[in-house]
Amino acid sequence: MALDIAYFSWVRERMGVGGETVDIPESIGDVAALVAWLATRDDRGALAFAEPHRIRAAIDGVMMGPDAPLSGAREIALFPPVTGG
Amino acid sequence: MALDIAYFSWVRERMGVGGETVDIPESIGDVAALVAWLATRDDRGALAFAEPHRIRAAIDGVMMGPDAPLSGAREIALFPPVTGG
Amino acid sequence: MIRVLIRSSAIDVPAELDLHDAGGHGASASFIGRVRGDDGLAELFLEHHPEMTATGLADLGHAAADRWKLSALTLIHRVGAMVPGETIVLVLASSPHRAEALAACEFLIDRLKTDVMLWKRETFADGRTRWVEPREGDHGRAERWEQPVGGG
Amino acid sequence: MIRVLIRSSAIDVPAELDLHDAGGHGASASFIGRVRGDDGLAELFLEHHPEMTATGLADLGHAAADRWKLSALTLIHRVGAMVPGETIVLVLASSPHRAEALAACEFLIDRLKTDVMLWKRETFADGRTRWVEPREGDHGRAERWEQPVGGG
Repeated sequence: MALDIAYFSWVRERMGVGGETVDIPESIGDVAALVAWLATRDDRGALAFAEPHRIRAAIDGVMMGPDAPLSGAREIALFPPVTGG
Repeated sequence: MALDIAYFSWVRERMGVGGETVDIPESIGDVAALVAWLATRDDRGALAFAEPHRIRAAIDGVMMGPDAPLSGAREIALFPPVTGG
Repeated sequence: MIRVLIRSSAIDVPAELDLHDAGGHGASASFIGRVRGDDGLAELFLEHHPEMTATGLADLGHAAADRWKLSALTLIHRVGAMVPGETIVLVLASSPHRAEALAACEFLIDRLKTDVMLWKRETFADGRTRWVEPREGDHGRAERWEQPVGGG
Repeated sequence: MIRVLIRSSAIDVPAELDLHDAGGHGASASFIGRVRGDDGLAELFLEHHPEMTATGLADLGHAAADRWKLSALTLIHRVGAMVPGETIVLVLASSPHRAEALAACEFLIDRLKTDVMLWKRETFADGRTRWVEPREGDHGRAERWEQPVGGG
């Protein structure tokens, strides 16, 4: 399944890109599984997603919890907690 | 006793002057007595001081009650309650 | 910098903002009060007791500076005759911290309503004039500040 | 008039005040937040999620307009790289009544701190950089607004 992923803040810095289109395995069903899979995929992923409890997610512009399903998602954004205005 | 009296707001308008130096009888000892005396002195005083409970006073820049003594006063100001900024 | 003054000519808000702002403060809260043209108001005349108003404004400024950590404070009150849309009062309070700037600004504007020696006369389009009576609501807002408050 | 925007160039406070002010409102409350040069800060970089920040700011603006009787509302947030002294955020709220202008302004600045999708990175004079962690205090101030409030 092809999915657009956007990264922000130090997640972006560690991933080295602001976003990418990723082909994810069918077995990856929710946000937590995606984060765990990204952490094992390569070195930059290992660095960015070593601490999953520090990661927040939004699917198509709406904040979602770790058990939110990915099916139907157009874009998923992964980032640390916001620091506010 | 000569006393400088300043008038403000509608007290000033009814008195027709912003201030005057008035020679007051020795028997006038406090603010309330002064207001009562001004009310009987002439027509403009009768108009300005017909309702003594609507009159406030300051002696040398400090708000004072009706029983405040006049002795030692340099200037007494008479006016309605302030409307604020 | 504490800048407290009474003026009988127009208050130039952008110019005052520039003056106040020279330091570049973390947080600046402001309040601008203007003459409202309600009910056909044509002119608002503010009469003041010069010495008592000056003392009252200076005391208010110092009370705010004692209570909150402010890097700058501007408090300007217009007196005399003015028309709808003109600025009556300008409060600018700056602090490294936003909560202090906001609290000081609100304190100053609430207390201004009750602590200064001013009388307002309204003149309407039809020529009627009336002296404004004090409003009880203002005293309620000002008295909130008499109780100890958290923060600040 | 509700004017809500995100910009990556400098916020011109006097010009925005003029724009906001065209109507001549009874009471205008404002808040200006600026970059503080504490601890040798050389640059503040604000990263944002464009769509989510835009939605968050628009929702905030409408929430304030629903809650208080406002004649005008301006809410401008800077993003990108900026240096100490520059304006990060400008809030202007105007109403015929001062209590509503002050409350709306305070609501907006408190909620801005928690509701918008922004991340801050600090760069210091010695070259160190760090991403700012969220502050619990901000959430406390923003949550005050969840309870029903008197007035307004």
